[in-house]
Formats: sequence, C-alpha cells, structure tokens
Amino acid sequence: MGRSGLLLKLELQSNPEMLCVVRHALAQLAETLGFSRAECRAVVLAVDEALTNIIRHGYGGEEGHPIHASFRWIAVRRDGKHGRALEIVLEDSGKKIDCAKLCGRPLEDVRPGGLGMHFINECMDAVEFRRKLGRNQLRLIKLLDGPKPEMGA
Amino acid sequence: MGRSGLLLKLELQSNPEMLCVVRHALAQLAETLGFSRAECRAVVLAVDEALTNIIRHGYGGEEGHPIHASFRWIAVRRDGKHGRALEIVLEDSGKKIDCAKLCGRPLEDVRPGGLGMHFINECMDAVEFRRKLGRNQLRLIKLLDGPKPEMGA
Amino acid sequence: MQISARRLDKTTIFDVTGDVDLATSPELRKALLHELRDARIPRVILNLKAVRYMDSSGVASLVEGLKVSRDSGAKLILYGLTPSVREVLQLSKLLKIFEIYENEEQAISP
Amino acid sequence: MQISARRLDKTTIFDVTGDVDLATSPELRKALLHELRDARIPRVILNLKAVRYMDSSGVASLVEGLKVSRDSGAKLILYGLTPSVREVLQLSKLLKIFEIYENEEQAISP
Ligand SMILES: Nc1ncnc2c1ncn2[C@@H]1O[C@H](COP(=O)(O)OP(=O)(O)O)[C@@H](O)[C@H]1O
Ligand SMILES: Nc1ncnc2c1ncn2[C@@H]1O[C@H](COP(=O)(O)OP(=O)(O)O)[C@@H](O)[C@H]1O
Repeated sequence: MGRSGLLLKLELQSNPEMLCVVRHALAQLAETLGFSRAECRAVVLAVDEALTNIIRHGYGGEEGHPIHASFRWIAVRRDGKHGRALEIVLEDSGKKIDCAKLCGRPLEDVRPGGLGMHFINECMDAVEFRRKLGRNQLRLIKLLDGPKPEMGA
Repeated sequence: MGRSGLLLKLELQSNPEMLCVVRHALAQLAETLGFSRAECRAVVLAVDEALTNIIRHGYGGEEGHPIHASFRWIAVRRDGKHGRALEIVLEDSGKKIDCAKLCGRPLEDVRPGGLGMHFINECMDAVEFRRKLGRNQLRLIKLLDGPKPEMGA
Repeated sequence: MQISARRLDKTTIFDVTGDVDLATSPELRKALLHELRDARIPRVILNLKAVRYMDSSGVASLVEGLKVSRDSGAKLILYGLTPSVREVLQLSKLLKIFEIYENEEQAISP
Repeated sequence: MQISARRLDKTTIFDVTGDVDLATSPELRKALLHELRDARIPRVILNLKAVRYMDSSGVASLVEGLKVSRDSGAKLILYGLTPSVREVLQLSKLLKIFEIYENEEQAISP
C-alpha cells in the first residue's frame, strides 16, 4: 500500500460492459483486505449501483465518457477504538446530481427502478455526494468489522 | 469505448497481493472483448508475469511504489486485412531495465526462475520495452483471432 | 449473461447463467416480456441457480415481468436463488412478493 | 491460496486451493521444503485440482521441490492439473520432467 493508503485507481469509460470488469477487481480487492464474503458482495453491489447511476443519469446512457474510481485503505475511529475502512471515491464529469431525487422511494410501492440508492445506503457505512470543479464526487465507506447489514449471511 | 480506444486504466502499488486484483479485472476485460478462454488465460499470464518482474526487479521487491497499466482496443493490419487487438502498456518508475538480461534462458536447464520473459513472449503477439522520461514502459499486444499459441486448448 | 429456454406444455423454463446487470438485464426483460405478453405462456419459471450476480437493474426486470404476468393472469416463478440474488431481493423487500422455490421439481409442481 | 496437508504412511498429500503467484508461492515452497527436506517424507503428492491459476513463481516452487526431492531420494508427484497449471508447465517444457497423474488413486498407487 502507498503512504496515502492508496490501493488502486481505475479509469473506465461509461460503458455497461465495464461494470463486470470493475466488479471482479473490487471483489478480489475486498477479499484481500479481509472483508467477509457477504461484505464483499455488499461493497461490489454498492459500487456497481453507483456506476450504473453515473452511466444512466450522469451521462444519460452515453458510452465513452470517463469515470474515475479510487480505492483507499483508511484509518477510522469508532466507539473510541481504532479501526480500518475501505474508502471508495467515484468521480464523473456528467450532469450535476439533483440531490432531491437521490433519496429513493418507499419500497412498499412495488415497481421497477428506484432501488439503486437504497442498495447503496444499505450496503455501505457512509455515503457522501459532493460537486467539485464541475465533477460529481461520490464517497463510499465500508468499515472492516462494521455493523452487520440487514441482508444477512 | 473512448475515442482513443481506451478501455481501462489502472494505477496500482507494487504489492504482490494486487496481482490477483489485476488478473480478475483483466480476465473479465479480455472475455468481454471476445478472446477465447485460452487467449484470456494467456493475456492474464503475460501481464501477471510482467507485473511480477516490475515488483521484483524494477522495485527490488519493495511495496508501495506506483505501477500504471492502460488497456486499449486498437486497429491493426495483418496480411492485408483489418483486425483488432488489445494493447496493454505497463509503466513503472523502477530501476532501468538491463535489456541484456531480458532474453531469458534455455529451458533445457531445469531450475527455478527465469521463466517469466519466456511466458510473456509466448503468450503475446508483440512485446516492446522502452525507457522514457525515467520510466520503464512495456507494451504488449494480443491480436483478436491471432495465431494459435503452442500452449493449446 | 446467457438465457436459454426450455418449452414444456404451457410452461417455459428460462435457464439464466452469469451476471444480470445494466449490460445484460435488457435481454432478461425482453425474454420475460416476450414469453408472458406476446406468446402468452401461462407459466414462466426462472432457473437462477447459475446467476452469480444480480443488481437493481436485474430486479427491475423481474418486477416488470411480475407486473406483466399479473396483468395477463400468468405466473412468474423463481427458483435456485444464489446469495447474491437472495440478498438483492431481500434488500428490495421483494422476497415475499415473488413466488420462490428451492429447486425445479418444487417450482414445476407446487 | 490455501494448503492443507493429509499425512498418510510415508506419504504427505497437499491439497492446494486458489492462485499460486508471487504473493502465495513462497508458502507453497515452504510447505514442500519442510516436508521433503526437514521431515524427510519419502513421497509428497500435490493435489492441484483446485488451483485456478499458477504463474512462473509457482512453477519455480515446484521445480525447487523437485530438486530437493531428487537430492533426498524422495518423490514429488502432481495430480489434478487444471488448464492454467497444465499450460504453464507446458510452456516451461516441464510436463515430461514431473511425475503427473490424472487423479489421486493413480497418484497414490502408480
Ligand atoms: N450519478 C447520478 N447522476 C445524476 N442523477 C442521479 C445519479 N444517481 C442517482 N441519481 C438520481 O437519483 C434517482 C434515484 O436513483 P436510484 O435509486 O438508483 O434509482 P433509479 O436509477 O432506478 O431511478 C435517479 O432516478 C436519478 O434521478
Ligand atoms: N521489469 C524489469 N525490471 C528490471 N529487470 C527486469 C525486469 N523484467 C525482467 N528483468 C530482468 O530479466 C531477467 C529475466 O526475467 P524472467 O524471465 O522474468 O525471470 P526471473 O524474473 O525469474 O529472473 C530478470 O532476472 C531481470 O534481470
């Protein structure tokens, strides 16, 4: 690992076929860092959903636009104890995110779509959006040995 | 795909645990591009061996040094026909490569080590070393529907 | 992802393999809508045993299939849920909405 | 990569799982040298059925094991070669140097 805790940086294009490539790299990275199988699946799902949103909403489904992803191993303090977490930052130069739309929708209403943000929030321990120098920045954090998610084994 | 044919860029650290992460991403990328299973294995082996050499020889086994990898889908002309190829460029800021040592060794002499360059040459259709602005650059090309390697199915 | 269809009497079984994501879910959606809406098959069974990964776009395709099946009085049945599929359906609170079985035998003759 | 040992009479079988690469081959090397050189086991069998990937550093560990086995009059036997393992041994022109069998039964009683 680099001094900054940097593990990996990716630059990909907004093509749906690249999602599978990122998922495979990330699943392996998370496993190497010591996350459980269920945690690995959760991290992979969250990042896949976030990239899907960037491709569909940020870039309006257009291929060939750049997306940057960086993966860092960071120190965190929780309940007075030192711990470690995987920090993932996704950046795109797509349409400005309308934060009002991000909150998701009530799940009681069974219909297609509108699940992505819900998955991201359930799977990660922290989710932050930022607009910076004309770019959208999404920061996702997953604690090692974090609270167990509802989704189970 | 971007206009330049860029598929993916990676920046990783010279840590052996990262090899597995790169292999998984690359295996998936090559499969998506339409390479056969055997060709995917060949590309993955070549890149893994090249990264192993950068970590061991370029950086003397030290962790935390940067390695850049880029993957492009390029047009090639072969036997008067148009074709496609995967171009992979690996860059490091490690020790200058001694090209005299690169040629490998005769395989008749059964002993550990000295196989990496041989694998890279067998697995790829073109291999080029360059020193540029204090960096080592290794360029590897794999033709889609290229000549069948000796290694079989 | 790959889908192959087995057509029995009044039932189609789709064997789905691989990852269902933004790149591949349109194909799953198309297969479901064709069978349920166009061919008006009364029962469509999805074999998900070999689905390594599913995300919200896959779930959206399943939900759309379910809607169409209800509209046309047909049945959409799932079996062979892997951890990935089970988890996304659970996160979507849809485990109880779908008709789900352990294996093909139970799915065919419930 | 994971290695687990089964110790029979005068024979050790190592079950190797996962990827053998720069990160993991030192562990395989250590296990082989311990069994062949330190414990002086007369026959070491490597079950490679679950090895998804092997590179030149893995081959180097096998070659070192082979050298030590010859020096100490022991046997090193491989079985269950996956395509990845078979290919790197073929590229290394080592398929004929190693004693290789299809399955455990053949490896144990050749
Ligand atoms: N990266 C993004 N850029 C722009 N808008 C976004 C982005 N991600 C999410 N959104 C907005 O948030 C809404 C909810 O997203 P989500 O829960 O993933 O459901 P869906 O994508 O199926 O609509 C989207 O419909 C969109 O309006
Ligand atoms: N990236 C590199 N940087 C510096 N030297 C290298 C590099 N790659 C290969 N070499 C040199 O080429 C030699 C042959 O490499 P290789 O065939 O992979 O076998 P091995 O690494 O087992 O020695 C190495 O021993 C080293 O001296």
